[in-house]
Amino acid sequence: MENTELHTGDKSLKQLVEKSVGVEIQTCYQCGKCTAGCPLNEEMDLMPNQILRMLQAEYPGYENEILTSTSIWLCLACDTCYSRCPQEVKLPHIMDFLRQESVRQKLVNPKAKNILRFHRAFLDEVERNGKLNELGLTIDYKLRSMDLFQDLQNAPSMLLKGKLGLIPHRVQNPDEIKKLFKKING
Amino acid sequence: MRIGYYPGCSLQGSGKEYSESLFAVAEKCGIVLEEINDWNCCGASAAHSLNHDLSVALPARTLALAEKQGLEQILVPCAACFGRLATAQQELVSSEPMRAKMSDYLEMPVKGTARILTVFEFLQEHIFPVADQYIVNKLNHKTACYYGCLLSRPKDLTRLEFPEDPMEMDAVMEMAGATPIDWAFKTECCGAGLSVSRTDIVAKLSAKIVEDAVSRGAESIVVACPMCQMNLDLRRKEINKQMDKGSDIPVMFITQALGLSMGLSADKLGLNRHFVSTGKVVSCVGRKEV
Amino acid sequence: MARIGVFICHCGENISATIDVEKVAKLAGKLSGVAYSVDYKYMCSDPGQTLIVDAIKEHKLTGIVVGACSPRMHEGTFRKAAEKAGINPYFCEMANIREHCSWVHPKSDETTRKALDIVRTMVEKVKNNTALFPIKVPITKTALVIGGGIAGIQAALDIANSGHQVIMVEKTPSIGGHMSQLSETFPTLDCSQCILTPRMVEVAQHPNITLHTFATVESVTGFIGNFEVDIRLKAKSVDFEKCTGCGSCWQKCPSKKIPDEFNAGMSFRTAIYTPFPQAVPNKPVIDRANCTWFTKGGKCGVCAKICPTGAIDYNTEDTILSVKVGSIVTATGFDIKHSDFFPEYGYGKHPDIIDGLQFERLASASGPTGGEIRRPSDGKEPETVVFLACAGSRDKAKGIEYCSKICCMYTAKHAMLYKHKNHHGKAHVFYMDIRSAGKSYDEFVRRAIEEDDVNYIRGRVSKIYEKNGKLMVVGVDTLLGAKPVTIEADMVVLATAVVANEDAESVAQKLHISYDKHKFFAEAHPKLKPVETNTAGITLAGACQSAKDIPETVAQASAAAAKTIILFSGSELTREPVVATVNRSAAPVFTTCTGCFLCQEVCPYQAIEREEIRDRAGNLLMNAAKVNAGLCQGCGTCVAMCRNKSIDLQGFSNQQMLSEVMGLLNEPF
Amino acid sequence: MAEPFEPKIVAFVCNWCTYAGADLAGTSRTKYETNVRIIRFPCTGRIDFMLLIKAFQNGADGIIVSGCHPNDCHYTSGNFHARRRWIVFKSMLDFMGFPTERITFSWVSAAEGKKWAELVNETTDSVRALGPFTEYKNLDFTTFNQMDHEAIAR
Repeated sequence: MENTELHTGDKSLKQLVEKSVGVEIQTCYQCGKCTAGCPLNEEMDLMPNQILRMLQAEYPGYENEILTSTSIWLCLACDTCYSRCPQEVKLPHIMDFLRQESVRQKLVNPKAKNILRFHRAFLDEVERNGKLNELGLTIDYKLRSMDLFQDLQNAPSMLLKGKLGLIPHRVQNPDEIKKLFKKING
Repeated sequence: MRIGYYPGCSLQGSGKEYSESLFAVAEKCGIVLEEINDWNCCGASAAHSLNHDLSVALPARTLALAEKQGLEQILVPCAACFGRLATAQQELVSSEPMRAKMSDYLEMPVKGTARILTVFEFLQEHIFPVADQYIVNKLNHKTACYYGCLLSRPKDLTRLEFPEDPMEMDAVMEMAGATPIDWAFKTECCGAGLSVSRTDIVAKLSAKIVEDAVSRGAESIVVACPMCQMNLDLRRKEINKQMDKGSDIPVMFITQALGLSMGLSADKLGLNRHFVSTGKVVSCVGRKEV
Repeated sequence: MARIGVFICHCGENISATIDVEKVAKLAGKLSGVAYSVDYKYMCSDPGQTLIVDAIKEHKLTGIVVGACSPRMHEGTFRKAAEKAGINPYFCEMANIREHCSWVHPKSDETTRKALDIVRTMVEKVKNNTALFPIKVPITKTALVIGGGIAGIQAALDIANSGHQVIMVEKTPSIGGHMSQLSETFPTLDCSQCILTPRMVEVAQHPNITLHTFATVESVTGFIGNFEVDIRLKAKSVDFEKCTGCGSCWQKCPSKKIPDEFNAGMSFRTAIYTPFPQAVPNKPVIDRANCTWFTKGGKCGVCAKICPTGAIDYNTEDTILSVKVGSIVTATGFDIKHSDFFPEYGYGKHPDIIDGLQFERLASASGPTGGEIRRPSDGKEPETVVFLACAGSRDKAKGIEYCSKICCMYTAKHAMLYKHKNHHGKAHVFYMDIRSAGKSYDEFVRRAIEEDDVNYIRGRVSKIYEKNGKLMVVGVDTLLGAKPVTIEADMVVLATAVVANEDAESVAQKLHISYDKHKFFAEAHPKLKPVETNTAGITLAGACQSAKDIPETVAQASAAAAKTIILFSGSELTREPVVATVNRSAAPVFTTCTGCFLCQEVCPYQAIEREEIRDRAGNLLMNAAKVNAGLCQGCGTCVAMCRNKSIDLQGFSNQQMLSEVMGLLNEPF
Repeated sequence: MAEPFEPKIVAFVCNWCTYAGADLAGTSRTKYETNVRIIRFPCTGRIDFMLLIKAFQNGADGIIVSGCHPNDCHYTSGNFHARRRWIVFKSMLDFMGFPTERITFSWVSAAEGKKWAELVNETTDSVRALGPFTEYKNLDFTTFNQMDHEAIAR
């Protein structure tokens, strides 16, 4: 997977997925088993097998539809689809790529923004300390999502039960991690 | 042989009792776990969702440090961390360019050859052979062993014999004197990574799991993943709203259950840190057989 | 000194339109060794052939080259003409100046030059030809049929009815195979046993058929027309001469809890048993692995005590029977995957998730429920049944990427049978594609959908689990925009994949026939030799080759029988003499073969044998390769492999091929 | 200007696939370059690669070796043996500095008349571009040929 070096250029989304994830989209024969077993199928706007079919068909407008879907953000990477797929299509890896591409092309669905905010808050926390501090993450995420009241009732009892630390855990030299992030993000 | 240990962030925070109970059991059995010096976060689902290289680089740093420390096997109890470390390892081992790239990012060599143990493998290989002599209590109750996603799938990483119906924890619970039930949601997903951002979904998915376990007569749910534990325990209020009839079934870590059977105190095992009281299970000790 | 005749054909204008045939004939006449050269309008016509015959006689020609069409067209014609003129037919070669020259190039000097090159090449070859004689092989006119299912039965009856002897070997205690387990057959819904049992009886009573049940093939040696086969007759523990088939023994047998193979494990049988009431032969055998007498060292003995004719003999042993046969029909059948093959469907732990054969037994009047569709767990009539097509088939991840071919049809049949017997029940079929390309097949599927109201859902099932006594079938309807659907079923029938028998590989290795990666036996040519194997004299019938339904199996079995009858129609077998030979010469050299046996390793036909060369005193001097001309098919791979040219191929010898190359490239003018 | 160079190309083909494929090209009247001459073998497995050297010695400029596609061999496995031996033989030729680009190894089935024509045309073009193969022709092989001839005849 070499996705950091990707340039969309004249390559179709299907070709990009195939190159970066190393799967052959055409191997999917649309049996729908991925969708059948997906724990989030009730929540998704595009079903997993539909996303694959749209990548196969490459009709105009489909790429946009895929990258603006909420499905790609809802995917939990639980691997149920892949583990049962008769054609061994690595759908969770495809979903990873589609999320990254969706961010890159600034097509993230507004309904999925909170999920993206959470991921970003998470990575920022890791970038700061090298380790995750759930309290820091929660505060950071709440500020980003402006969803201040959710989980508010849980925090004090978590503190009480010793599950949230007030003093953040850190790697010995946080700058080392910051440097790593910088190198990768370019 | 030395056993390296990667706690991961959860086990220092919301999943503290997992590490407490793991250490308590290990100590009881005379096993020393050697923490990887200066380990860092695995990146969890955030990293692989947003940046593939980062999702390899973060675990790679930890693996490189473990190598530096001379650790040939590493226990990773957290299911999510295990998934990330094992996936990154797979990429490192199978691709020389990836190894080169990561060594360059990290400014230290990384091979990714250490053996990464799941908590099941650790229990099987290190606790099972000696456990008999330490087990003093029978946990006489029906329990549902819940494996979730990341300890079951993909099977080339988790190395389970029956990935759709794993029996590893069932065997431990049987040894601890409990009666594991046969149920349908052993390996279904609880919603894990969406815990904070889409609590509604997590509640729905987790409710299905709790409901199935309870409807088949389980009196406890046993887990090996801090995400699963947090979702099923901390989110119980939301879960109960999704169910016809709420449930107060306790959700504990496999190591806590094992510790109880070894006569360790509830305190030492972190059983007081739960949101849903574990009192019922604690009181099962010495109860009549079921 | 060679005296070659060259005959250039105009083929009407097919050749002469682009090639200056007269020039070719004229120049060919000047080639060294060519004694006569001529062109003619139609060489293959009667006058053309007469021209050749007369020229051979008149000019005392030793060999001829016919510059005309492809040897695939008329080589036989001209060889016959040569023979008629009194020379060995293998002194005739074709120069293909039509397909390879006049038809593919424009009229030009270059095209004419190429035609002459082609003629010259063959002239050089024919100079090095030798007289060859068709190989005659004697034939043992007895056929061995391995397997007593419908394929074996059909092949055996056809061969036996043509007047030839047949030996049939069946590994289970009765013939009948899987077809005897089926309830009704598609697309006619006629009862399987009603059409099969008369055939089974016919086999048993046929004067030309010797039936060995409870027997397996131990080893096969020899070659077409002359196989030697060892058959292992497993110890039956029952003397069939004395046994009357009264059944007292199995009625009294105390070991009653052995899963019954015939009912696909849904009922029990005894240790001494006949597999089913219509079994042929209808006499019991003792299953020693499950008999108390054998497992507990001489305890029990009830059957021996009860037998009115004293037919039980615990002391019989396996015996080996050696037979000679001329041909072998391989009809060893197939197996299916069982529900324990499917992790996502519960590893077979739910009794009400059954496979197709189990459903056949449930639907069969002779089955464990007397033909009533009742679910195995509690015997209740299921109100909702879900059928899963492609269970394990077309599933690369499970190692079975092929289509099992019969499931679409039998699933439609199952759904139909269920609806016929349980009018108020609901039948759902999950499918990926409906493959019903047979006579009246698609109509049959439509009938299931239209008349019997079977709900066909296009999509696969991800998981099945049990909840409150129901089986939750978690699938998807891809025709409704990939809508997830969960059906609460009382019973699930998996149309599991057709696979090769467990012992298919060892059978193939005993027979020296090839098999594919799924252990299905390989035909000699996928289109033009679908019945033959690469080992001459061994044919295939039925599902041991690939999944097949009954009509296809029967057709192939009759084809295999026809191949056998063709072979048996002559007193001797005549084969083209294009075979390899290993050189031999007088003592003390004997042969230049060094006995490295590289040839043996590459030979696809096991045609290379070891010959011990001994002196007069009988001392072993060396081991040399020797070609069995009966087995050799003439590919010549051994020749290219041989390190010191000790092995050569008749008709394509080293000298001939070298002469062709030299002749082609060295233009004399 | 001199006439364009017309290479001599010898095709070593198997009887069952490529020879029949070339026949099909004929019956379908598919036109192709006249430069190729076919030598028929029962199977590519029969082809002794020393004959290729012989052909080059005697004036061939290019060679085609073609048989049944993998798994389609009339004799089950002859084409696999040919391919294996070709791999070894080619590496030896490469080692000796022989211009192996003058040898085309291909599969043409009995149904691929068109592919045969294309193969001939492409090979002719590429060998034409390479120019005449003179290295071997310039050597005096008279004595050597004689010896070899006899050896093979024996």
